[in-house]
Amino acid sequence: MTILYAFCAAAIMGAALYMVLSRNLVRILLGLALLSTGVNVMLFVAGDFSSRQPPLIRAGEKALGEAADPLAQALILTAIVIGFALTVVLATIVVTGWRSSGSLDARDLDAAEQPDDPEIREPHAD
Amino acid sequence: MSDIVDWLELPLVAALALAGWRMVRGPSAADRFVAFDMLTAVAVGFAALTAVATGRAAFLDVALGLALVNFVATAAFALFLERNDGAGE
Amino acid sequence: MIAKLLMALGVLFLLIAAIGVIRLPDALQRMHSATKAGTLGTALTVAGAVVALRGEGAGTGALAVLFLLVTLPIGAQLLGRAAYRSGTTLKGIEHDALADDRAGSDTSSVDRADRDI
Amino acid sequence: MRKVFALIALLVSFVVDLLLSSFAVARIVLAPRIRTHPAIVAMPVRVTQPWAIALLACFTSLTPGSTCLQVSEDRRTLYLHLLDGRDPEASIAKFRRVYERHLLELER
Amino acid sequence: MLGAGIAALLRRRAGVAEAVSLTAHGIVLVGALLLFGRATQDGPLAVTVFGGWPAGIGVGFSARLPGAALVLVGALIAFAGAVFGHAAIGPRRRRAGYDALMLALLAAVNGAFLTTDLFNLYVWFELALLAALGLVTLDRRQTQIGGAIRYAAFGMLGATAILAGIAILYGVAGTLDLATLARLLGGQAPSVATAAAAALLLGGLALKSGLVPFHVWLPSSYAAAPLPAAAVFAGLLTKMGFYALLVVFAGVFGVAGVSGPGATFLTPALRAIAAATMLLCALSALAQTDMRRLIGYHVVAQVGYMAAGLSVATPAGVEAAVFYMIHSMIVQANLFFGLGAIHRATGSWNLRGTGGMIRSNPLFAFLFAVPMLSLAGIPPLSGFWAKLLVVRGAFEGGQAWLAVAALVAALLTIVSVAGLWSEACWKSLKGRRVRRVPWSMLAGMAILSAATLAIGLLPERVAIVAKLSAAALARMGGA
Amino acid sequence: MFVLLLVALLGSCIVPLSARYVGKGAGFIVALLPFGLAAAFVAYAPVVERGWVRGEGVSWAPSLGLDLTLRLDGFSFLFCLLITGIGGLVAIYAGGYLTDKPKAERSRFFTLILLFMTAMLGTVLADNMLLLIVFWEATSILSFLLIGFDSRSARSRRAAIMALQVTAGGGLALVAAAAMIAQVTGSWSLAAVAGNAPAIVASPYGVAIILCVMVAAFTKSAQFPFHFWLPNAMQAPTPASAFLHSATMVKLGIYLLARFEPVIAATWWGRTTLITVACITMAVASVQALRAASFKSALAYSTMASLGILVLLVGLDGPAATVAMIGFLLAHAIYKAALFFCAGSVLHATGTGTLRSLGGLARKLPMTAIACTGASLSMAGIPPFLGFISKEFLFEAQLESSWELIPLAVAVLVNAVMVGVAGVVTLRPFFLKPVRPVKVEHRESVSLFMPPLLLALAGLTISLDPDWITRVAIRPAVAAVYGRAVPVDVAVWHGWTPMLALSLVVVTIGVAIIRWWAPIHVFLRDSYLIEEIGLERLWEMTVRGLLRASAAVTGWVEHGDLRRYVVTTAVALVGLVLWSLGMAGAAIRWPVAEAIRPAEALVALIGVGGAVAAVRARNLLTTMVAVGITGFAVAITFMVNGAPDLAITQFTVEALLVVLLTALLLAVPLDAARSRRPRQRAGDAAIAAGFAAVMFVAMVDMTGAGHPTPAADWFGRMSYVAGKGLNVVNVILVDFRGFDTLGETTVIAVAALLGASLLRSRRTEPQPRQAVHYSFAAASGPLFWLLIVASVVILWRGHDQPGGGFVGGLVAALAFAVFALARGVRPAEDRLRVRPTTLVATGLLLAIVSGLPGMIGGGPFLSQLWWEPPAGVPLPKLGTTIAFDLGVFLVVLGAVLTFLFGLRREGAR
Ligand code: NA
Ligand code: NA
Repeated sequence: MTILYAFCAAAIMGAALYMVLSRNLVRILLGLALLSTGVNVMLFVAGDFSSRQPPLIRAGEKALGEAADPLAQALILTAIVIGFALTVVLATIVVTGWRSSGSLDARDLDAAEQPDDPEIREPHAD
Repeated sequence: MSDIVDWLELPLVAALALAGWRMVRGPSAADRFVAFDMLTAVAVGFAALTAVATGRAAFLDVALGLALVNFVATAAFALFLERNDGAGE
Repeated sequence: MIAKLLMALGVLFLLIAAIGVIRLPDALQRMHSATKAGTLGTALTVAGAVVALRGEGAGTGALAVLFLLVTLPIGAQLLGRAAYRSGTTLKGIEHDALADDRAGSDTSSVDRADRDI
Repeated sequence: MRKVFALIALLVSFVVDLLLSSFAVARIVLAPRIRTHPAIVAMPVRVTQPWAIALLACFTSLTPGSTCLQVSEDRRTLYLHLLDGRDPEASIAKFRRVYERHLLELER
Repeated sequence: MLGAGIAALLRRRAGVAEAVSLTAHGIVLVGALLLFGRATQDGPLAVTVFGGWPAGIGVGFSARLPGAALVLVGALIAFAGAVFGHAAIGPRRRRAGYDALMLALLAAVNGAFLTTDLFNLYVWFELALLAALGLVTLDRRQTQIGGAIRYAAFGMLGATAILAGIAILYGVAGTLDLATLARLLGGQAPSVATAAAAALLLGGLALKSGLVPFHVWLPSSYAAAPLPAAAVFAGLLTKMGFYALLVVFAGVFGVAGVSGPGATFLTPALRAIAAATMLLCALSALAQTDMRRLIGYHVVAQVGYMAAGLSVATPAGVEAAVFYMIHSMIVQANLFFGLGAIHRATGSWNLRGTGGMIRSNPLFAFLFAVPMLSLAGIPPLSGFWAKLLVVRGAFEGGQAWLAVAALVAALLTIVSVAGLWSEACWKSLKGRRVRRVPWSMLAGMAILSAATLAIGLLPERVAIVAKLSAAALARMGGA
Repeated sequence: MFVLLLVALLGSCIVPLSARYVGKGAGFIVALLPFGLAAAFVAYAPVVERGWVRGEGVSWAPSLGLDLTLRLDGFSFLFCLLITGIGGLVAIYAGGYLTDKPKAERSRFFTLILLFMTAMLGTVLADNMLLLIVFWEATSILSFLLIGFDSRSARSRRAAIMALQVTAGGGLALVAAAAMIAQVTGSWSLAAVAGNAPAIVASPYGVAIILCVMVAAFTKSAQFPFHFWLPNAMQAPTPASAFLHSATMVKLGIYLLARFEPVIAATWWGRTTLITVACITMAVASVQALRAASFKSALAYSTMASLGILVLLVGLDGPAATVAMIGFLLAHAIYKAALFFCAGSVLHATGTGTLRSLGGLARKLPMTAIACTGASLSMAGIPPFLGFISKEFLFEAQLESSWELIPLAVAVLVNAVMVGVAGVVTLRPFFLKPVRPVKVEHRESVSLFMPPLLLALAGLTISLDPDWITRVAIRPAVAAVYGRAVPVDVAVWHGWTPMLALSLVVVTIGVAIIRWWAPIHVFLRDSYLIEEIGLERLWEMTVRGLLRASAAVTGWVEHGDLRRYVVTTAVALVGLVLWSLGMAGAAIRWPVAEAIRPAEALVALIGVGGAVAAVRARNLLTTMVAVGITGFAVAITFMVNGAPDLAITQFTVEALLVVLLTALLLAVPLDAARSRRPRQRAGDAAIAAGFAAVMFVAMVDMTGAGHPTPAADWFGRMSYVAGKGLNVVNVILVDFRGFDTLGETTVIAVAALLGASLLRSRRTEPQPRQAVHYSFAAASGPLFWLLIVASVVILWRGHDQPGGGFVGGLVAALAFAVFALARGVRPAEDRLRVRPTTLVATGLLLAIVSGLPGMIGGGPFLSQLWWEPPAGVPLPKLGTTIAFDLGVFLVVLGAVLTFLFGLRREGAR
């Protein structure tokens, strides 16, 4: 089972990387989201999941019996939320970029990337 | 109890696969979202079965959570669809 | 035993619903299978689970089912109208009252209302 | 008291209808060849309260084989998509019988 | 300390925000001083585990030496940035959350410098990434958005590599505490898993710190940020990545320790990366006419020097890296301040559009000369000692070619810096009046220039800190 | 001695301020400092005379090897005298020269000159090589600033940059040499170098050390092939040229070579190299000196030639060479400074420096003419001037050394050229008739003619009465350089010697050159060949080539295609991992085979299928949906493996992503046509596959190593006992690793801030909206409350059951999402009443504050406190964790809503 999960994590990450290599910004965004999912699975594989019992202490007991690795779960939980936040932020940036440039092509990111013309006055810092 | 759960999981996986297939294949966006609904139902089923397998009612919380959140996703999908004529292939 | 039966039935319905999602010809028809046969399947499975857990989590389970019952039809209506509006192909439709009426009455109020979402 | 009975009757008939139509859909789905006769029909409604209309729309949508697509702007008509629309009148009559009857009762 | 920083997130009204921000930065600075004092007195093992759990279990902050010193430097830079920002950041940007983002960034950097936990480090990296993104996109200009997308994409890629490395280490060791990890891994022969984890961490952190070939996103992102933020990026962000490299490789894997070859096998790769970074980026800087990109490339090149120190894999090398880091944080932030001042005075980011600073703003010219000369490694400024330590470390470590690369890059830097000076300060600006630089900008620069001078004239203090840091890192797992 | 340096340093900063207040006399005031220092050094004369080497060591930065050890031996002493003496004259001269400049500029010039003087003193006094480098580089920088002093002129700037490039580059070579020497000898002391010469030469760094020293010296002393910066450096104001570029700074290279002579001489090739370089330099400089059109550049080339002679003398063996070197050093410094002063006076008075257009100035600048004549006679080596003596020594050294004819021939030729140049620069401007009348703008002033006159006089008096200087300076200097005392006999007349014959030859040729200077000059100027082989051009081409290379590298690296960046990064990453695996050379450990649970395996594979589908999809919606399938499958995988918390969170996140990303997709075109060519796709696939493969291998080995879970086990044991919670995951999140969570919460808060910033404005969105759908609108109210209640329950139970602040917040956000979807963003915002960002801020503050009470009892931040109701009282347990979780809840809610409202608005546009 571990090998299978390892395979899945690796495959998801590979597919995600392929998407990130694309030139469409939304695909890149989705690829990054997928990548974080893949890493989460990886963290999951890193934890001990030999038991299917949730890490919830049964009412009346003092300590956790046989259960899945709670620490790994806590880490993944954090990672999920962070990945979510990043995905959403990136989505927002992509939308803003689309609004201002009208392009989703990563190659157009650098329209203004050439050494800028000294004549172009940038607005002053207020 | 977990013996039957092991067996019942299989058709559920099949259902998951079928829903997933429809979700990916489309052909129209509406098809995908219909499949998404299906996916939710299957996931709730999984939650129930896991609860039985482990003997922990905690997994029913997951089912509840799923039911709660998924409706919102469906609604978002629907609104998306109304807005985006000819979405899909 | 009851639990097993309920769960088996539930899973069966879920499977059938999934098959319907694959086999039925267009999105609206698939929806009949997905949202609704799914409802029954889910409800039965959860009920079976609650029975199997000897009532533990009954409240949660009931809530879940209740919530599904509330939301699924609304979701279905939303999706259905959206699917219809988005012009999805309707295979072998025999009669379209809505199309007839739409030709007459204007439904643009909805469109206008949608602008804000 | 009458309303309570109406409510119970509504729920019971709903559950029965749910089961029946689920089986109906199952039959269609599992048939060797898929043969459906979808149709969109207009169903004039008699309930007037908004919540009642909403409930009617929900119930018709919950049962397999039919989905409410839209409530007309004058709240007089439900547009229903039927999986088996060979006999729209019969279907509408069924919804009247199973749901709207009880809803009217509740509404009063 | 962090609390004070984050609490200011609340205030979003422009006027109040600045006051709060300045106060918070001041508090952080004082806190950092106290912390540094504790780190040098109590010895390197003053650990506070949050929540009061035993060390190695909870997430803790440790007043370890390199970290505590870097927090102090970081706080100094941030404080100078806040002073500098008085004139550079207007109400529009403040309303957009500039102060809160800066404080969050500072919190992230401090968190990373102090944490005792590998996963916690990752969390801080993400926080820094987001805060930096916020600062990059503050004005929502087209260039900024483009830079932000690239920044975000690379930030997430780097974070993924880091998290994957962390996952593997957790899988192997079952713990995330740095010291415990060091104890477990430091002396071990490498396994496939640890080798992969080391490489992933190296790659991810190299990306964060902008080492070649992972550096491409950096100069343009820096050019996109509003100025005091770019300065803080230059001073803190890449160094955060490098600090993590230091902790992971010198600390956890113990490359420079006596005990063991945790990942010594990776040092040749790091060496190649370091040399490539120094040379390529110093070279790239030559042709830049946008001053921010010019300095941006130097920022990267400087990280190359630090990496060179680390890659020598001896205590002397690590010492050099720490010294270099302290020096370069201050200098690079100050350089960006200088650019901001030039922009304020001449209205241009482009070298061709600048000039005349030495005649119109002689005090500025002096304040700017300090970091410039220091960047070029001119004695007796801090950069000279830093480069000297790297060169000496390279010779001691038997990596003479690395020293040669460092010196060649230094020559390129001198060439580039001389050009910058000549264009911005000497050349006269025809047909346009050069404005005066506001006092707050000069004050911000003065703080950092004074620090550079102080390090340059009294390098012993910093050298001792660097030496102790190297020692602390080397026995991270052995204590 | 250290005190003297300190005085010099402080003085350089303070004294020039006087120039801001005093007009013409400023130079005299400023000159007090160098003269004072000179006097102080002279006081050391008896010490130095006895051959004592005096060091004053102050440990400064021992970790770096830096101490402030100074050494005053004869050689340093000679330099110190020159530096301070000429420095004083330069100050006086500059006072006159810069009268027409603004006061601030003058003051700055004095500062630079005095700082330079200090740096020079430091360089020659330093025993610690680091200290030497500090001062050495300082001279380079000050030279840079002085050459570019007239910064409005592009030529000045260019010359300054070129000088800096060359000399600072040489400085880096010196750094390398010093570091290597320290590596070999373990000491940074210059004095220790001579003693360790065999060890240094024998070390693997030996060759490198010598080469580096040579490079440093050659760059500083303008030796071939680094000579070209010196003529350009004449852009500096003349006082600076006189001081830096003839009398003192350029001699630092000689100083260095002389100090390293024992090491250089210990190799078979060291001397040869020095002599070869010197000869080439002399030859090149001679030709150029004749070509030079301007007064200053003729002097500059002759300086270069003189430096060549000095290098030659360092290279020659035997004591006579050393004596000659010292003598020539002294003579040259004196006469060349004087000549520069004269050149400056001419330039200052006439505004032109071209030799051919000058003439007849002797009448208008008589004192200058006298000084110039005196200095030129010395330069030409005409008795009884000092230059004659030094030339005699030079030829003696040549004849005595073991070297053959070529250097001698070159030396003769060079000296002849010097005679020629000396004649030309004196006769043409001052005594010959001008082609056109020369307009003289100023009369000569005292401060302008006094310094050269004094120097010219010095050249005469020293040679006529050499005893004092021989005893005090020359003999100790020779002893210091040669290593032991050498009898030195300085006198004008040595009798009829071969040297005298050579001198005669030199003078004869020189006179011939003076006679036919014009045709030679014109011939050389027209020579295209010399122009072409100019190394200056080569250097410039190199620099330009570097610029081009830089532009090329930048263009190549920063092509602007994000895809290629990512490709580079990914390839590098995969390559790094592969390389690491290869180097580690460990075998893969396979985990113990376990039974495959088919259903779970299939779920996981469906996840992979989703990922693959996402890759293949050409439509963004499909891609999103496929990514969602993977998310779902992963969530189910978490669930069936005992992670309900993860499952809930993942499901919720997926649902929210749907809500948010559909808003994004509404705004953008859905079609994602292929943007990569087939070959690119194949390459990308290979990269992705490689990445997946290494990840897989790493994970397999990781699981094969077994799963030690020390921390996790501890948490399991302590969760309830110490953390009062049944849900171990939640206890870890809010308590054990609460700090992680705090950081993560801050991440979300910052994300919210960012979203608010990016999606700000556009608050005035048109029209209140009606129901999207009848039933939906009708149900949204109850649904909203249902979700809110659910979220609170989830939040509350989180500590014991799956749930917690995160999920709670997410669900609450969904409640608003329902409302926003059903009725529009505006009503939802109204329902929220406060702004989402306020929620975020409040939440964050709450989370932080919740960590504070624990500190009251002296515990660290985030120590959680619990209050448990007394037994039997039906109250729930309360803890600060609840406040913490509530904070998280609010932050998540606020953040999600920020994006929800903003993005849905964005999508609606
Ligand atoms: Na960074
Ligand atoms: Na000699």
